Amino acid sequence: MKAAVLDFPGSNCDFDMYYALIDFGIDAKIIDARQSNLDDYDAIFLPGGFSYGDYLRAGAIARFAPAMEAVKKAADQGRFVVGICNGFQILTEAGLLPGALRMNAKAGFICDQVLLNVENDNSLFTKNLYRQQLLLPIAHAGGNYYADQETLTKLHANRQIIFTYQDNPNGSIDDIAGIVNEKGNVFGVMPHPERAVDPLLGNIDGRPFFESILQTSGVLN
Amino acid sequence: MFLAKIYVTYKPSILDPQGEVIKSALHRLDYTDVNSVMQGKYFEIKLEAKDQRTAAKEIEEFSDELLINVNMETFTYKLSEISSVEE
Amino acid sequence: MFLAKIYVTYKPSILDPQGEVIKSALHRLDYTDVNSVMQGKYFEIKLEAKDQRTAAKEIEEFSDELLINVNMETFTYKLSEISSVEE
Amino acid sequence: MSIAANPQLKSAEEVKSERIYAQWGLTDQEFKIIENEMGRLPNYTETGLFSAMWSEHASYKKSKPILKTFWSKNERVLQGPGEGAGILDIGDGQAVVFKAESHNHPSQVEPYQGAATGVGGILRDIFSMGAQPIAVLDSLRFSEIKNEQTKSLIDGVIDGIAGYGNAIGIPTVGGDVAFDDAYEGNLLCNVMSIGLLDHQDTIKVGQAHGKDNSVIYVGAKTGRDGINGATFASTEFSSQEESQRSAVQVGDPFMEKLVMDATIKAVREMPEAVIAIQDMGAAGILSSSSEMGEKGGSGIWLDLDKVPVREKGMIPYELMLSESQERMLLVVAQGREKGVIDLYRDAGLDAVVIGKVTDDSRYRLSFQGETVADLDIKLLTKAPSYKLPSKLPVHIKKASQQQYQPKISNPLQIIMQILSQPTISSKKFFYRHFDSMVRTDTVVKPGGDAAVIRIRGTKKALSLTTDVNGRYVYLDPYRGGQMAIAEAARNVVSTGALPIGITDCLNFGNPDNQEVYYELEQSVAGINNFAKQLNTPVVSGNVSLYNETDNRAIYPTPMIGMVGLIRDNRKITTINFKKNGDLIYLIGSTGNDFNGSEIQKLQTGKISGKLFDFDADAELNNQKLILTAIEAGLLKSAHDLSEGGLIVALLESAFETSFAFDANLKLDDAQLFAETNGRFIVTVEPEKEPVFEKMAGDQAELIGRVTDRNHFQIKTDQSSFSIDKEEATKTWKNSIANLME
Ligand SMILES: Nc1ncnc2c1ncn2[C@@H]1O[C@H](COP(=O)(O)OP(=O)(O)O)[C@@H](O)[C@H]1O
Ligand SMILES: [Mg+2]
Repeated sequence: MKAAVLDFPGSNCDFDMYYALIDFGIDAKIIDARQSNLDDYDAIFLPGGFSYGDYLRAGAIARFAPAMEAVKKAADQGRFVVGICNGFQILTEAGLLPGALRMNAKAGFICDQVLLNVENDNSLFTKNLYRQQLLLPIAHAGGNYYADQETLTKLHANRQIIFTYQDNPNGSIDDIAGIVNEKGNVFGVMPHPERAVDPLLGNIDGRPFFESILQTSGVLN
Repeated sequence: MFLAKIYVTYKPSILDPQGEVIKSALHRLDYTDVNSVMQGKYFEIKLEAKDQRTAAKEIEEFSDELLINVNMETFTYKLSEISSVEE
Repeated sequence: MFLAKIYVTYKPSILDPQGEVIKSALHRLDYTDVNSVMQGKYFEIKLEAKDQRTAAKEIEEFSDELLINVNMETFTYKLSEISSVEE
Repeated sequence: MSIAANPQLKSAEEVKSERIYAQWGLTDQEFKIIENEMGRLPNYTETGLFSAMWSEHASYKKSKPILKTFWSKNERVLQGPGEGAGILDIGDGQAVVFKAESHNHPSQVEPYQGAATGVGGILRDIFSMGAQPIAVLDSLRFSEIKNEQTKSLIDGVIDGIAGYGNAIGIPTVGGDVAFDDAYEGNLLCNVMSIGLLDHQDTIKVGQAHGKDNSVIYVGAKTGRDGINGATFASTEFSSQEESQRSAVQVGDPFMEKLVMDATIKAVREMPEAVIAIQDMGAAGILSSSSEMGEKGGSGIWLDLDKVPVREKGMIPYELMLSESQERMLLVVAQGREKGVIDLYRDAGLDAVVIGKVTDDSRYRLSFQGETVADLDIKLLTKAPSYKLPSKLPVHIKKASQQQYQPKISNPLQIIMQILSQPTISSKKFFYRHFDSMVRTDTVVKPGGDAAVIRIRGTKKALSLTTDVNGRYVYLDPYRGGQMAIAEAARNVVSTGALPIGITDCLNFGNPDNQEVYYELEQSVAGINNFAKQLNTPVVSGNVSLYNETDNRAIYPTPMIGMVGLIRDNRKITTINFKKNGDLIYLIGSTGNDFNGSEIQKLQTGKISGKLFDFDADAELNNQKLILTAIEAGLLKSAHDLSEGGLIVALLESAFETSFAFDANLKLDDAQLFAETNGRFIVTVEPEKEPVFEKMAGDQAELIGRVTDRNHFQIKTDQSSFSIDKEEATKTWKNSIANLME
């Protein structure tokens, strides 16, 4: 399976994502987000970081990067699109995922590990989760998810909410940590599964996430 | 040349986390008369345009497109003509 | 009750990295008529005070103390009386 | 503002007769030297250049005689002091690059930007050597947390470090914080950065070689940031607008990330084209260009009209001294400019040829078609240096020779009080704001003794720490210096790493005060003494003097940043207890060492008396034992003892685990808090008891066992008591947050 990791100016988790993908034998490449053709890739990852400095609003400027047209196309075609942290922020700004991410309710950047509840273990991204809870790293200042009531109702009804926080660290509405789009192929999440794949670093709770992707795409079974 | 002053605020229904933080800080500093705080953004943008109407149109367009997130924010603005030499 | 609208901007010669990046983004979106962008902060604060003068004094005080960074920023404000029921 | 609106520049004669130079910090004596050496009067611009280059900050004129004494050579040293950063060989062609820097004054004045630009500056020092930065640490000192002002300073500094480091994507993995009223009005904000060079042959140093090679300016545009502080503004600019102006430097981590990535790429892809790199730090274009020229034995010519500017009407003085951030100066081989410039432009950055390397040893500046400065580059860069007189501080001369004897009637209560001291309690309030995991190489995160960063693609890892206890140094600069580096080494050793080198930040008061100079001299001697014994050369560092308020100096605080090398990442050891039933050993013997300790401060409100002894042999032997035992796979955990003593270290080993302990100590109650150096606690699986005890001999003493209970059980020669784990943990965890409320 071929994966592109987009590198926006200011992205800083692009290599982390790249190494995680490589670790699972996925043929990954870091692609400059100024490039506009992503037809070759089965999956596109928007990594964490501070695209364009997160100036104005996180993700606000990145959504106009040339690659985003190609990301939309991939999303429409049902390929995987995954946004982690800043990537999630970009996907909401671009309208590929509903809602928005505001600054944390208690101001300031938080780096920690938090318990997540798996709300939907049947999504393309969570098929391989064999547990109800995961411990994953977070590192963000603007992870406070917001959606209006109508959107929330829909998210719940369609089981688009994939992860919620056990102890809400940022004020997100309904404790939401990660969601998918209606079709289920675009996923955004604030915590960092790519930071939790290497036993040497002491946490491998991110692994089932990558395994799910591989399983869904038929590489693993 | 035109000068646009653009004010961005959260939509009324949306809780403004930063505003809340500032309100509590003001209360801690004994400014307990403060009832509510909303923090928004303020832009001063200078642009060339052939006339005020064109400038206004452009401003409304790029504010919606870039400066605000339409899911949660709104904006108002004031536009004035300024002389080009002015810094 | 009073409503204060407070506008915070950088002092001249202070670097405004946000403004620069937003300007380039606008240029990339073909708004090449834009000459300069300054991003500041905007506050709407409601407070009780016995009269306009007291309110003004309080606002100036806490703006200097908390809302702005006196080393780098300045502020202007507008103050108006509003009826308490108004939201 | 156009140039015509500028105030009339003073003539050379006026600069002399009105003693303008003195307002800029040059002494009459120094001005005379300049005049004599030049054979004419320096003009306005030239005087400005000298005032900046001959300042303590740029020239180290008052500290140089001391810095020269640092021991900085051994088999690993590839680059010692004098360049952007020091470099040590770590095998396989790889090298580690590191340096520390202080941003005390800027952070006191404007905490967010001061701390942020401190991080930005130290990162530039690292990547200007061609290295990829891999970690940042921060060493902070504040007054006690008691008023809103301290709180906002603390918040500002934390947010500034976070705001810059997190955004640029280099993990902040460790540091240290302490609180004492000695830092009232003078907080310390020191940052250290570590970089990795994969190929030693791509090391870049800041030495301009080769006539006609180009000087290229890259990065942010130049504005009037940080120009020579208040005197300039008040004497030269009086208009309304100018008094409104601010010289605060604002950091732009986004810009720096682009500059960093492009610079590393340039070095990797065009190593022969890029001849030299230097970041623009203090005294901006001036110091970077003149130092590169001087070190390369060359001259420099710059055309100031080419400098990218953010503001109109800047005069040469301002262009040269501006401290705008995120700028670098490159020397690029003649004919290769385009490739380098294109690389930066592709990243959206300014890159402009602004001058040339010459072979005439002159430092020349053109501005609007005129030569505005023409100086001997050696004269400009080599300020006279001063060996200042020193004097034993009165407080040391008069100090009581007795050790303080703590009065412990209720040990449990004292333990809880000690745990709630901000200097002792958990520092998570600080480090939770720092992204410590980005780059996914952080094996040991903040909260342990030292941070550990693995080196991808190898079995190696680096262990990193910053340490110094200013109270010790105050009571005895020499021993305090020894203890600072000893503590750093203990932290590194606890993770299983061999200490290989250090950097420092020498934070002191006014060196013209003979007692301060004594502290400086003696603490460096102490650091040096133990650095040699540890075989950890001093490869870089930084000096921050004049840390005083109302003539009261801070505690002398020579911060030590240490790097250790772990050869096999499977051997990395952490402080946490691992298993119920493991045996707990105390390594090293405990004395009645209380002067300068946390318990003395707690019980008497101050520190006093003669500092307790430092036993260098015990320190070295115990460290060696830890390393040997880790190497042999005998230790499940290791933690060094420092502030707060044995009881604090024991509790810390359990707080973040599901375990507790039973300890049976052949010590009196007071000794729970003694701060004797050279000690560790380690845990060993019961099966390994004989092997370990044989190896350790009388260096180790079995003092207890790991339990899985919800309380700690402690027995001393005098008492027996238990501590509720939940309550103790809460006290330790929440103390700083509670004080900051
Ligand atoms: N300012 C800081 N920034 C990041 N981490 C810090 C800071 N201060 C302390 N820490 C971390 O907290 C832990 C405990 O620090 P400290 O009490 O100074 O340790 P020690 O006494 O072993 O030197 C260490 O892992 C350290 O890196
Ligand atoms: Mg320690």
